[in-house]
Amino acid sequence: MTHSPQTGRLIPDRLTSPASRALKSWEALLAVVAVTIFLLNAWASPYFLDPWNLSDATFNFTEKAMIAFAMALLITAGEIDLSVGAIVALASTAMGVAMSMGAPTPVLVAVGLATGLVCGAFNGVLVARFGLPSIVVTIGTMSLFRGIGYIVLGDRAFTGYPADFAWFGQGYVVWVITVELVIFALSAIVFGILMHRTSFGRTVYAIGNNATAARFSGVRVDRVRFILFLLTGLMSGIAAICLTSRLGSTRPSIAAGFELEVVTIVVLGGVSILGGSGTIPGVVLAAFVLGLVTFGLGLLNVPGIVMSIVVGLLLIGVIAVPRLISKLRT
Amino acid sequence: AGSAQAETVRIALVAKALGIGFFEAANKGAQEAAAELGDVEIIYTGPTDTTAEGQIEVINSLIAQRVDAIAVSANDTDALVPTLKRAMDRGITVISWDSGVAPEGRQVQLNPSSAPLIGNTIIKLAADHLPDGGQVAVLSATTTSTNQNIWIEEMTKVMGDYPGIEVVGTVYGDDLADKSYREAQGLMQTYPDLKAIIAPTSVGIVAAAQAVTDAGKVGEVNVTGLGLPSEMAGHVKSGASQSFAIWNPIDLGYSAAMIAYQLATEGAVAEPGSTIPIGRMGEVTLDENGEAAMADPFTYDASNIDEFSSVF
Amino acid sequence: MQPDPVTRDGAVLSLRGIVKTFPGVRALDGVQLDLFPGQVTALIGENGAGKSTIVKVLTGIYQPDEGQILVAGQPVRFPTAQAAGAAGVTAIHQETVLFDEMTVAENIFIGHAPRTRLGLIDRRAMRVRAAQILRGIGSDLDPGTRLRDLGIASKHLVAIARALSVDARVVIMDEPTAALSHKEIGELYDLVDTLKRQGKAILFISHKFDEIFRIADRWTVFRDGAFVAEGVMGDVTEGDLVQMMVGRSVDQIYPKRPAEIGPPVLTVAGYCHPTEYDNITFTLHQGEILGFYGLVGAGRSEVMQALFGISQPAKGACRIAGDIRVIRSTAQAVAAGIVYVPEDRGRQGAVKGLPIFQNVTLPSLARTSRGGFLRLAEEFKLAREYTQRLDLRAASLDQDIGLLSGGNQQKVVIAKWLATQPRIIILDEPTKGIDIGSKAAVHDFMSELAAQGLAVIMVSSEIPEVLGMSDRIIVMREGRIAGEFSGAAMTPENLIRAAVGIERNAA
Amino acid sequence: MSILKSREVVLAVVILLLLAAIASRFPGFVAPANLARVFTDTSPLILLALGQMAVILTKCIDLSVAANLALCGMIAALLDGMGVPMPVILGAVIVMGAGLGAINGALVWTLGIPSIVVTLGTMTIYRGTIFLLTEGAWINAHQMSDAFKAIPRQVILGLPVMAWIAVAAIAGVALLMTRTALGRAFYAVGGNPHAAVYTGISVGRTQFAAFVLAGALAGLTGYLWVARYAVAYVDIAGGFELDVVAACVIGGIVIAGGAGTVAGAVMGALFLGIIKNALPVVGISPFWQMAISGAAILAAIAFNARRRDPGRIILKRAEVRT
Ligand SMILES: Nc1ncnc2c1ncn2[C@@H]1O[C@H](COP(=O)(O)OP(=O)(O)OP(=O)(O)O)[C@@H](O)[C@H]1O
Ligand SMILES: Nc1ncnc2c1ncn2[C@@H]1O[C@H](COP(=O)(O)OP(=O)(O)OP(=O)(O)O)[C@@H](O)[C@H]1O
Ligand SMILES: [Mg+2]
Ligand SMILES: [Mg+2]
Repeated sequence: MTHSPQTGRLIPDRLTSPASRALKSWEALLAVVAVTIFLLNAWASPYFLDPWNLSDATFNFTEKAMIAFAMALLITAGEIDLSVGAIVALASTAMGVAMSMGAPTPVLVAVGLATGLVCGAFNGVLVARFGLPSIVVTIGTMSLFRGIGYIVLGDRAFTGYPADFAWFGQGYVVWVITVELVIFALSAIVFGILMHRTSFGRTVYAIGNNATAARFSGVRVDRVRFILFLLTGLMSGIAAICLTSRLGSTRPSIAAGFELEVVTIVVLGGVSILGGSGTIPGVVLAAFVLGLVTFGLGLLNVPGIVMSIVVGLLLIGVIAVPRLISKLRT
Repeated sequence: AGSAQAETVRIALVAKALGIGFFEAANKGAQEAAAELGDVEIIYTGPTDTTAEGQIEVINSLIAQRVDAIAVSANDTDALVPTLKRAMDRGITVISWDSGVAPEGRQVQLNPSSAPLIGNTIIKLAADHLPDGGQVAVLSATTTSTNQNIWIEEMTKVMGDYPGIEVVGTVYGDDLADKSYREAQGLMQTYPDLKAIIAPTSVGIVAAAQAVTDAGKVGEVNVTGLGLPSEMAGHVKSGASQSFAIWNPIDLGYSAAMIAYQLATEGAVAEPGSTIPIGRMGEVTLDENGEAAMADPFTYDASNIDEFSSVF
Repeated sequence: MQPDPVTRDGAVLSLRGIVKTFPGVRALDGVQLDLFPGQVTALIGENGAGKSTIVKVLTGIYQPDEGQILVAGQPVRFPTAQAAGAAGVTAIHQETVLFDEMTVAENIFIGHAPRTRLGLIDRRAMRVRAAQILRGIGSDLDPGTRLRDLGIASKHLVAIARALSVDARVVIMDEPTAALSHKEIGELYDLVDTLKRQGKAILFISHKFDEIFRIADRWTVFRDGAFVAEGVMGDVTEGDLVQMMVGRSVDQIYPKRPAEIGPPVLTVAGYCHPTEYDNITFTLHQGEILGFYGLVGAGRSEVMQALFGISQPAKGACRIAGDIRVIRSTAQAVAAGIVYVPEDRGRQGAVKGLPIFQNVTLPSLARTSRGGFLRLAEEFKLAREYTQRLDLRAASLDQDIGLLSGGNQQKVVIAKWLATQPRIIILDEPTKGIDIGSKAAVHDFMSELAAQGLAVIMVSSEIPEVLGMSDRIIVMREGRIAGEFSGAAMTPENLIRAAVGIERNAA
Repeated sequence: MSILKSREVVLAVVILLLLAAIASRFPGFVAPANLARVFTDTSPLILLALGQMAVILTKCIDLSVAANLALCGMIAALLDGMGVPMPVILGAVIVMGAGLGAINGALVWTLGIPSIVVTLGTMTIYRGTIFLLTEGAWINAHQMSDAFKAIPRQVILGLPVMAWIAVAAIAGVALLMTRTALGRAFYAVGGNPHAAVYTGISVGRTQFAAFVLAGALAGLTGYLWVARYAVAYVDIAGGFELDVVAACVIGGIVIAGGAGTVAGAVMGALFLGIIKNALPVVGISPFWQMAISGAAILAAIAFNARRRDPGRIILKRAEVRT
């Protein structure tokens, strides 16, 4: 029978064009939402369309979004890191210690990054090496990392960072473009390429969909997981540098509740919390959507908690509505 | 700066967090000042929980709205500085009140009273009821609360004036009712001979009084510190608290609004030694740090509590 | 009983015009099926013919889009599995659908546990009845054992006991013998006979013709989701059934071609593991198909997975192309030219959620990408080449692999490995649950790989398959090598003796 | 069975060792009255952990329990302020809590949205609702009726009612888990959702039931919390959801679902409760508290993971020796 192996049928590469897929994608939906909110804001407040104000508004999300890019990869791989807020706090504390010993800005930056990497490596070892579930590991390290910050600092604060250190969180590159915004954009590009254009990104998707089968396909699953935790730690370190610089001081309580906001950005960005799917452009859009919502409501002096209701509704609504529609259709 | 064109002066009164009775009362005072001045709009706002990050987001949106003045009770002395500096760069008048901001982040700090006076008052309230001396403990707010930390520091300085009184420990209730309650319980547990709990925070003092009542130690442990008459009335009557002190938060809010208005419009300058009129409260004089004290704390006990519990 | 015009006389359960579609697939296209009391009906069809789907329709797991289910002539609906059970339809499903953290008794009775007067679960009654049912199928499993502690064959017995725990008129068995050992298969046949005598109607799904001819009374054939024909067993030959299933004739299932056996490419020396296997030593030659036979649970998969770097042996080493070493990760194995087509396709083989072409290129990414950056055109090229060689049936290469039938998924998995151009390919139960047409294709392919100079290890629990395809056979029993056979010594008797240990007892 | 049992035994031993260590520095801690106090203090955590356990068993997670608690607590305080009699308030908070849980459950069930996303959203929505109801104002002790504040404090047979409610809930949930079809369904759905469908158990409906249970317990706890601490405001029990999950994890409830016991969940909660209560007492700086509980969580996870699955055994040991 099928002796000649070349008799197989020709299978087309694709049935739908990438363009038509993109139109129906989550990112398209988010883009529509973002534009709508932008227009609503412009209509509701006379102060909205001011470049300086828009520039200030980016501070509402840039630091969290930096972490969200790494978290997007991590969640796509089927893991999660709830300790990011605590890593930021610990990295900030470490920088404070270095600063109080008289370290100059480059050393402070190195200390911040290194602390992030060490924390990420700690999570990564526990998850990738010892096979513990990441959600509970990072609930534990969340207390541990921040707890170390409290042990070091107690009720004190570190202040008096060198003047040039303020550049990261308070500086402008040109006109209204802040340093943080540039770091945000650069990390979006780097992580976008990493996730969508490299074989590393491909293995992340494979692991998220079926880690066992990925391992049976020669993928170094544990190494990829470890690297992802490392990256998340690193980005938390970068966020810590920005936030510390922006606040000009360190308390162990900084970045409280960051983890849930970061996860919210990622999930709103269309990354499946169960792993296996999601995109970086989606996360970028989600960051803008959330930034626009909170800034727009802030201009109307709506209390933060009411904003969080809106964010909660947005989170559930954006996921629920398409499902509801497809359910009603059938 | 931009106030010239605007017909009303917009003053933002930023609380540590929304919903706390003390700040709601301050808002009342600010509104009173606005009514008196006529062309003033008060924007009362604040984060939902007592974090510096939350306050920064709020302040950012106030800067964007180009309010004329921001009067803030800070959750963190230092963390607000860069943001408030930016506000000043954009021509906005910035003062802090109640809980202060480091000098470079504001033009004026309005202290409810002078810190040494408060520090002395809280320990005196405890000592007055302990003629034979004894152990007392402090239940503070968060570890980062500026004013509590300063008061406790001032209190420690004058401890020598109260021989026989021993401060055995300081715990933090984070201005959360349940945590303060548990910390108060822990204090009574750890120090069976404890005679008084000093809580210089309106959340902590209520929780501590409740904990003392629940532990059946009314009469043994006296809860004192700083609180609101409306919230403490029941505990004063039950005897859990012999007395406590507070300045009038309505006056504080009134004064803060007045100072902000003066600085933003009337050309009052924030320099050491300058005096700023504050309406019915008279005037304040700035010290070398740009700080001013409003009034002395007032002590409440069973004799006068009913009179004030309906006011604030 | 009232004769119904649409029901065949005497049928206890009939299906008429059942249609079931999934996104992109018409799994069932107006099929019919009749089951009679006291008779075994064999349902036959290629992979993806829709057999398991009809089982799920019958047991209330899927709702048909169109068509009728008739019980004793009356139309019924099964909105849930419980409704089907209440109507007397019970099934042993193709996948073992059990709960590892629960006891045997709980697994048997979950959903319909006996109650005390207070309405609470009566645990004692549950254990007693579970023990009864297990004894009825010749098993002495303790109902209190936790399922996680059982082997795969015992688990299958629990699944069977579960199906028998409801008072059923219709018993469905979807490839029930696929995971059972020799002895247990015999007991299962006895059980089928008992059920027949009790007047139950039995639907029996299997790809093994010997057992179909052994136990079935009637047959029904599906092809591509459509009904083809039905009849009684006496009237057909194996060839007829195959012809109907595949739509063409299959002349050779074991197309073993002689290949030139070359030098050794892999030597395994003294692999040991504290609980799984002991002192595994053998040599594999270029161009050779080395069969690994044993009862299910003999530990063959564990050994193969150790060779592939999934796990590590506690002791021992292997020599690959001159290097003596232990493979520590699957990535190392692939680099060394060893690849493994796993037994558990759904869990270990296919990355469901990724498209076909990405599944194919996953282990070859280093080759299709440049400097770590993906090149999609290269990926499609590679995927196209190898899926075509395996005659894959799919709508497009960027279709999710999870939408393919099991057999086609298996082809993608094999394509994935061939694309790495390995030197040694290990196939673990490569035709388990695969229809006869695809089976022949896989065998043919194996032959060709060997002829091209690959070394092939084939793990199989089917005697005709190992005998038909292997140049040499190693038999494993309880984690040890129990014998090695080549040439004239490769007889069914020798293999079974070694596998069940008669030889050792005699010695 | 024996593995699981021994895990609970080990946890019990660890708790006893912990108590012994504390007692060596501060004997008063293990006085019966003080232990009763610790138990009472831990009651809210226990109640929520029982509900969370049901949810986790079904492969879900409920991050909204603390917000649910806060909202129901506030409603209770508001109802009390309107002069509603106590029995009605009690009924109302349980129904309210169950209703809020049902919203979570319905979103998970009907739309198949992952529970972590749903409850991340409802967590902020529920808390925000409190703000909308009250404009952020606190309700303080002096605004609550005495009857309202009295119930959890009422001492019966040496324990406050609050503790008795926890005891009753432990017994009730234990019975539910081991002896009812619903309880077994929780385990089935989490252990193997695919198989659960084949046995006629609706995965979504069972998850829904778990959320309703968790919600009802959170609602009840909301009242107890507010009445005990005599204050209600937006932020009460902020971040408590993570303590609850931590208690379950320490108690050996497998986060992937399908395995865990009531005894484990209760001991996990007690473990955290004892640490929280003991640290200030034995004079460890409060700044160490957070790091210690983090380390304890990690130790518990590592321990539980180590004790899993000895694996199947193909080789017969006896034969190896011969
Ligand atoms: N849940 C599903 N979603 C999409 N397609 C499905 C689903 N279940 C089955 N199919 C498709 O329906 C067809 C019939 O599958 P089914 O499992 O019934 O085949 P089968 O005859 O049992 O094959 P096998 O012999 O391999 O078990 C296949 O093409 C399969 O891919
Ligand atoms: N108790 C069990 N529970 C779940 N899965 C099992 C169990 N035992 C084996 N398996 C899995 O089922 C498949 C078949 O296992 P099996 O019992 O056949 O052991 P094996 O080592 O593969 O032996 P062999 O290949 O010789 O049959 C393997 O993938 C194995 O991992
Ligand atoms: Mg099938
Ligand atoms: Mg096997």
